[in-house]
Amino acid sequence: MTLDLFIAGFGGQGVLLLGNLLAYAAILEGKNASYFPAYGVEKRGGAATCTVVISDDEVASPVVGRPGCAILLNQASLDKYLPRVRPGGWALVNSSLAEENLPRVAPIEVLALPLTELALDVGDARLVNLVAAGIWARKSQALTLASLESALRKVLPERNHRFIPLNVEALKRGAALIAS
Amino acid sequence: MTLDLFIAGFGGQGVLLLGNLLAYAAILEGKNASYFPAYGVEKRGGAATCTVVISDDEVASPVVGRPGCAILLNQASLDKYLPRVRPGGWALVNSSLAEENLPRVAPIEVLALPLTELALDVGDARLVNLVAAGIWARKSQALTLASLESALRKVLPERNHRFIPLNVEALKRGAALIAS
Amino acid sequence: MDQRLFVKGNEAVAMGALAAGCRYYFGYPITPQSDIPEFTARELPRLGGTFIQAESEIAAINMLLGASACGMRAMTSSSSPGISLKQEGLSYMAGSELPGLVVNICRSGPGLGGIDASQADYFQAVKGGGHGGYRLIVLAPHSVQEMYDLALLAFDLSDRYRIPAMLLGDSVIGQMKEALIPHPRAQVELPPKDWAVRGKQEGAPQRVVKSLYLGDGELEAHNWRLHERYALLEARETRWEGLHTDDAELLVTAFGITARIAKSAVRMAREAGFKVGLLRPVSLFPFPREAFRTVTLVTKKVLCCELNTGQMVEDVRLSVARDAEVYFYGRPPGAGSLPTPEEFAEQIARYCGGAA
Amino acid sequence: MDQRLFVKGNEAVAMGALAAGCRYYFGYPITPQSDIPEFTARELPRLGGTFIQAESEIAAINMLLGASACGMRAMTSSSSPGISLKQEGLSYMAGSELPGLVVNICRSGPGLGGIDASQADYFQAVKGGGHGGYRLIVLAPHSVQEMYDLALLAFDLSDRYRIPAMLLGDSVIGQMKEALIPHPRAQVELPPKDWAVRGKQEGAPQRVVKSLYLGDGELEAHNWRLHERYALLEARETRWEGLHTDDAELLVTAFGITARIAKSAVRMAREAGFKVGLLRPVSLFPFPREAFRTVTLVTKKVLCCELNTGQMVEDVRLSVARDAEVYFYGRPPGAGSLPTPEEFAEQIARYCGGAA
Amino acid sequence: MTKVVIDECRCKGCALCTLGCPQGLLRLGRTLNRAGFFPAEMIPGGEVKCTSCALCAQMCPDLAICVFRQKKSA
Amino acid sequence: MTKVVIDECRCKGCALCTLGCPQGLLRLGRTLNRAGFFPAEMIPGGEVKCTSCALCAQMCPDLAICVFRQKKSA
Amino acid sequence: MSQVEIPVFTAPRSLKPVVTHFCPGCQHGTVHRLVAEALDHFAVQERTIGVASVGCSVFLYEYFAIDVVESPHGRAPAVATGVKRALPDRVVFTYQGDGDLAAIGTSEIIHAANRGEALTVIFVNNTTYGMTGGQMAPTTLAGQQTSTSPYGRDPANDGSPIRMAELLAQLDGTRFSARVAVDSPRHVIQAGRVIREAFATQIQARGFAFVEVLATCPTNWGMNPVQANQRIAAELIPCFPLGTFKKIESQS
Amino acid sequence: MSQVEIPVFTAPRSLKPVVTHFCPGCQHGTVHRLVAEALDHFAVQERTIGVASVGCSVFLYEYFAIDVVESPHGRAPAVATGVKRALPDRVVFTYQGDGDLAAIGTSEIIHAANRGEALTVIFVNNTTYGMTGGQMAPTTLAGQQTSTSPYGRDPANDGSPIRMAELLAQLDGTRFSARVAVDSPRHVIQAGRVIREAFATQIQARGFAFVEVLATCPTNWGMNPVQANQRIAAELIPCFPLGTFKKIESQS
Ligand SMILES: Cc1ncc(C[n+]2csc(CCOP(=O)(O)OP(=O)(O)O)c2C)c(N)n1
Ligand SMILES: Cc1ncc(C[n+]2csc(CCOP(=O)(O)OP(=O)(O)O)c2C)c(N)n1
Ligand code: SF4
Ligand code: SF4
Ligand code: SF4
Ligand code: SF4
Ligand code: SF4
Ligand code: SF4
Ligand SMILES: [Mg+2]
Ligand SMILES: [Mg+2]
Repeated sequence: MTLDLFIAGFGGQGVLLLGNLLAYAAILEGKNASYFPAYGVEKRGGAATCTVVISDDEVASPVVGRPGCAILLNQASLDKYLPRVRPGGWALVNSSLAEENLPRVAPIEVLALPLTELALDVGDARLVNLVAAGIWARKSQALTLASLESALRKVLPERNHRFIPLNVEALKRGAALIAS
Repeated sequence: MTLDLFIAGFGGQGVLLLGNLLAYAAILEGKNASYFPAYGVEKRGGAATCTVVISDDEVASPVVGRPGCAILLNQASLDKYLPRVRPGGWALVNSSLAEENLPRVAPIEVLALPLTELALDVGDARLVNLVAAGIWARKSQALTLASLESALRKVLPERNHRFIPLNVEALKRGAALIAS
Repeated sequence: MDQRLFVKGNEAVAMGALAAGCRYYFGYPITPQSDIPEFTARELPRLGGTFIQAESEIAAINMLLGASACGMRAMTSSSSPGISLKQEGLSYMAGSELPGLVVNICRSGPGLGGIDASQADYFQAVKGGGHGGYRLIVLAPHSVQEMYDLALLAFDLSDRYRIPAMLLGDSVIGQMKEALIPHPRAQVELPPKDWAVRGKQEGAPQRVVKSLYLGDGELEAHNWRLHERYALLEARETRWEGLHTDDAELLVTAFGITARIAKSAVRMAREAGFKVGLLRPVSLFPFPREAFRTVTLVTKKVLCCELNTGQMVEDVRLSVARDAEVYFYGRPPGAGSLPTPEEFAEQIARYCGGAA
Repeated sequence: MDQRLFVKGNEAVAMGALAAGCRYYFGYPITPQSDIPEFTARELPRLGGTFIQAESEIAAINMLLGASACGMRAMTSSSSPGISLKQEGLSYMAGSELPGLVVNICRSGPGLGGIDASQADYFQAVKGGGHGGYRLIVLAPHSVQEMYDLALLAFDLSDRYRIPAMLLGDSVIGQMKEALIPHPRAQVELPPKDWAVRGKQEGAPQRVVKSLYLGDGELEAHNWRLHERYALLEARETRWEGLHTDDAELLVTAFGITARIAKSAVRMAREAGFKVGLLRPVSLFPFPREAFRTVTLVTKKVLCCELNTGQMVEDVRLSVARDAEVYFYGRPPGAGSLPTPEEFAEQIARYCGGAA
Repeated sequence: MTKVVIDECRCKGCALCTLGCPQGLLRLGRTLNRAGFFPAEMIPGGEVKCTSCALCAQMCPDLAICVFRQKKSA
Repeated sequence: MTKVVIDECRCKGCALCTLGCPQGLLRLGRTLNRAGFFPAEMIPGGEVKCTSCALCAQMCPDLAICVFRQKKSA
Repeated sequence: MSQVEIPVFTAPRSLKPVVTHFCPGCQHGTVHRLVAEALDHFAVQERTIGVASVGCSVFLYEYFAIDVVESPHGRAPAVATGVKRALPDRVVFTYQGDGDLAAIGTSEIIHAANRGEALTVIFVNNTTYGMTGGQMAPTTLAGQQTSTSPYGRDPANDGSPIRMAELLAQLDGTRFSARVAVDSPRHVIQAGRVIREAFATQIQARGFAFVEVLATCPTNWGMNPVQANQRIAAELIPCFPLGTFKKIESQS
Repeated sequence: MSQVEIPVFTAPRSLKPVVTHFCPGCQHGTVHRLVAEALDHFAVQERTIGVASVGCSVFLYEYFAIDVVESPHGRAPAVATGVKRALPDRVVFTYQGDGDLAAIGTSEIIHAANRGEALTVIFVNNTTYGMTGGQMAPTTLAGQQTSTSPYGRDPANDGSPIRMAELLAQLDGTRFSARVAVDSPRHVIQAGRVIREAFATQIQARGFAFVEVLATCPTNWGMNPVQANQRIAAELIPCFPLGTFKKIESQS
């Protein structure tokens, strides 16, 4: 089984952390995973994207032309990257910041959810990445919340460990959306 | 017709000037000529060598493996370079400074003359190169003294033009040795 | 719990170097490799080693030259423009027969270019970007694990043959994360560094590390000695990976990140019924010429994929059997120009002819 | 009296550059090319031009970059170690599409090496010693006259294609003297330098000289543009000299000083009855691939002679007809190691088989 | 009538202008702009106290502030 | 008995020692050495005036001069 | 009788009306404006050529409405030398960061100054390599933590911060050398004045002029812009004193 | 009772008993001797590593009986940094010419000094590029004719001679910086003392020490050795004053 996932948003939305987190969790579950970031030259506000591949086998290419899934956190990402999703794949779109150009009839499934609002609801707009993580884990059934929680401890720098409870809360809130 | 000539001595004997002079005179006579110097890293006292090729045709290689003629102005040059002279060729050896290892029976003709003494006789040990030039021109019959004299004006830096009469004197002294 | 770490390629290469006993890092920041100096700045002081952020790439390669002349395992790293600046120093190290590790995490060019992955420095690395016709040992990792493993190997080869080694990576391999098992250094026996300067002891002969040879025939002889060692490298130390080469009608070849992409493409193509194999050079110098020759005695079509406009393909053409056809597919690097597995798979289909 | 001067190759190249309208020289001393800065230091002030002895080779290439960005014909010169230091600057000039002349009077290496003639920088010159997969226009003079003529040509080609040009000489060609006829500059029509910075005039669009391309696909497109121009160069500007190629059983090939030596060797061999010809590449990039292919459709044996351990021979192998055999004879450079015509002639006899 | 015009699109919410104003008339607003920053704004009633000294603008790294002086004209 | 020993083979005839001697005891000789230089020598009778101050040797770039002092010993 | 609004502060025309890529609070923006104002002041925009360096200010041409040449990292003074010698009547300036000028480009700046090239050099000292993510620079303060001095810069291992304005003032070719800061309205206004002087040096006296500007890099200092700005007075100025270190009025 | 001869001046044992390749009157020979005497003085020959540069002194290893590493032109301070960091208890010195140190190697010497590397740097300033045949150096005097300043060095085009000893004294990492000459017995003896101090700085205080030695290049000055020697007092010292510009005694 190989899952590939493309994540895009603007700097500050935690795109790279999200990719890191999912890949690390997969490693903790004994799978193979690759995480590959790409960002512009700008330090702030620019676009951030990354690709995660999770597989029971060795991961061949960490670069994916047409991902099976995409998490798109703002309008620019939606416009640019949604068409790349493989037919039969699915996308999670942050409808708080991106609603135009959502395809009506399409060969892919689009799950549009107000991720930023959900995050604000948990306590901080920046938790949008963890809400998305929860949703993705549950919907793809690729990772358990437990391994995500352990991975959090690894990918967050020590000084941010105090935010872990809030992060976990956001994860769960996301997951719950799919469970229901 | 192609003539090639290898000249060697120590720095200060005017080896490079001699090569330059012969090649330039050939040019003035409407021939083709190449001059190619080679010297060690030392500024003073090191070995100096050069190769001159004079030809009615285009000069092919300015580098010559086995020259038809060699002018060898000291012992070290004699030892190192005499064996390179082509069978059938000839060498002019400065017997003032080199007398050992002169071949007795050899496939080449060796003309051993006390060039430094002759030069001293003209007025300065450093005229050894011009004495040699006169000998070579006359013996090889490749260049006239007149073109050598014109060439002198070209190859000597302006500030040394006052020495031209003395130089010409040395040239003639050399040439005279062959005429006789 | 397994022993796997999850780290960046750049961190892995630094960990590999430290595991190899390297205790000297000299470098200058440049994206996309600055994780390497950042890692060594953090770790070397703890190990009693030395980290110097040099004033320039040129100073860094020359500090490496100095430390290596004393017999120490030492390294530097940079990315394309910075590696261009090291060419004189590399030529001196090669001429002085000094080992050492230089990591190039290539970015796109020419000039300032961009920070995206590139393979356009292949020629520079394997043919000699510096003057004088020397060669480097050039290894091309294609995974985070290999960043670590080949760093270890590079030090051993470099010490054994007294030839500087280069790891030729790219910004994907440097920036990506995947699992790493940090094996300890294997025990290998290496010749003593009896050429290293150390302050001549009483009665001991003087030691000089130099590349200047002025006596008649000396430099030529020195160069022949170096070239004999290059021949030895080719005979003994060539490394490559083969995949499905037995029944392949088309052989794909690629190194580094394009090899990873090609692996996916080959998988896709095999699933689609194409008889395609892969030959991945791991050592770019020495180049696995013999492997190419052998495989192409049977497989007559080769597709070389590169992230440039055609460099390794020349070595492939010079290696294959005389009647083999070599095709090239490449793109110059740049933002948004990383080829995809789908793209390579299309090329495979194009050349594989009568397929499924 | 004829109009021939009797000058050094190094002086000839400087005279050619001045005749081409070059009025800016930036350089740093190094044997065996210091005659070039010495000549331009003397002559340029008289012509209202600028001579700067830069603080380093790196500063020199970047001054050249600056003057060229203003649309001026400008040059630098150096020898092998100094050229290694210019690799980053050359890559920037190539990436910024800036013309200019760089003269490399090669000396022996690697490292400090020696000051004797060398051809071991062939790869560096033609494959790209700097990063990023760019190419230079590389011309290889083999006489004092060509030092002059090719300097003129280099400026024209460089301006027309906006690709930096390199003259690849060696210390024999640089230091030897022979006759020179200083032809005046031929009138050729060149595209206007409407890209050069000059202080934007009122209303005029801004001009920027740069190599940085960060937008999606921009750098790739830029690189393809450069590569199309390289293809154009190959189609239009390849230059070579052929000698006795019609009836040759063995084709000798060599460039620069070894071509001169080979000319004598071919003459000797012809006199001895061997059917041997010569194909001398004058442009090393673009390489006369088509000429090699055409000749080797008939002449099936090629002997490549170089003053290195085998560099141009790769391009020869990549160019010849598939069933042609390519042999190599070379020596690494160094004091006392210049090959002789006799030596090459021996090799010719060896490969020419059934001869006289 | 406004003396200080803050371009919301250019403002990056760095607050350096708030340090610069000798009258303390500037602060960061509470609504994000399109780029995701909280742009600066004048405190209510600040216009009156503003001396058009432009020190706020001197501090702004992003040229987000223009300053005008009112002058009676015939 | 000699205080100043000039190594003819090392001497390059630069004459800097002649500048260095406060007593003016040194000069260049008139016969070329093997390397083609005129080596320095002491003027006749110089030995007596020589103070073994070694200033000549200090000036010699080629270590061609050794200096000794005579001392009575039991 | 009505009221009119007279603009007392608007953008200089030598800058394009675009939003920069600089981080919030990054004072490259301030220095860009001051340079543009100087070009406006002397009305030389149309005959100015900017020489960009490699660092966060690499996009000079995106912001200045002037002709620009890009340089390899550290080599701007050499590139500018080529430009100025080719077009001696143009106004030529380089804009360089502390990594660019005080590390890799040390040789080029020293020799351009020593030759007395008629250039204006704007040197933005933010004590770190901004663009590459905050590594130690030659100007990093003792004890300052950066990504390559994680335990703080240690003078015993890494040396002490280098003072370029003072160093360059030593050279005969330098006609003007000064250090300013942009951390307060007073300092900003003074910096503008000094930058004008540096251009005047080139335009009138045809000599080498150098201005070092102490500026923030909030992102890599790990501070918000206000804290970063305060660090200039608290830590930078004590190590890098403000002032004019050399000023030669006469024509060369 | 008899007379014995006590040697008052003999060759230092750190030098090999060979004839050098230097031109007649070239004072590289003098400086070699003074360095060797310093090594003898501290009895460190067996633990000294010399770092050679490119210039007429490139054959350091032919003359000194010590271990030597060759450096690319100008990079000796970087190479020496690598050596000293690898073997901190060895005595490490570079020996560089003015082309090497003050032109191409400017950046390396400045940053080695600024880092306070515990090196001794011997800098032979003969105002020209000796080995390559007498081109202009950054230290060439105004008006001096060389092969690349055939009309005399013109400060307006070429800049003025650079004073490295003073410049390096400015840097915090430099603990000792001085300039000496070897044109008279008094100066030679004093030069020897200063060179000893520079080694003492490294051996005792572990800091960066720099000695600039004014010396002749008769060959490229186009003078005989005696004239060349006289030029030092007449022309060089007025431009390059002798003296100690920095001396910090304490341990670092
Ligand atoms: C030869 C080379 N080395 C390194 C780099 C990477 N690099 C880009 S910008 C930079 C330094 C930026 O620092 P600074 O000059 O202080 O400018 P800032 O971004 O702080 O304004 C470096 C090292 C490069 N582009 N080229
Ligand atoms: C990279 C490089 N550039 C140039 C040279 C040529 N070169 C050799 S020595 C030298 C300068 C010698 O001058 P200096 O350092 O003053 O030493 P000196 O011979 O005067 O003692 C130069 C330019 C070189 N070897 N390498
Ligand atoms: S113009 Fe002056 S008073 Fe008005 S807001 Fe700005 S700083 Fe304050
Ligand atoms: S200084 Fe400028 S960018 Fe910063 S908050 Fe004020 S207006 Fe906005
Ligand atoms: S030792 Fe003194 S007195 Fe004697 S020769 Fe030498 S310099 Fe003169
Ligand atoms: S100083 Fe030395 S080399 Fe010169 S003449 Fe005197 S003894 Fe000879
Ligand atoms: S990284 Fe620093 S210098 Fe660069 S734009 Fe951001 S704040 Fe400015
Ligand atoms: S060229 Fe000059 S520096 Fe070199 S050995 Fe001769 S005199 Fe000495
Ligand atoms: Mg900075
Ligand atoms: Mg010198």
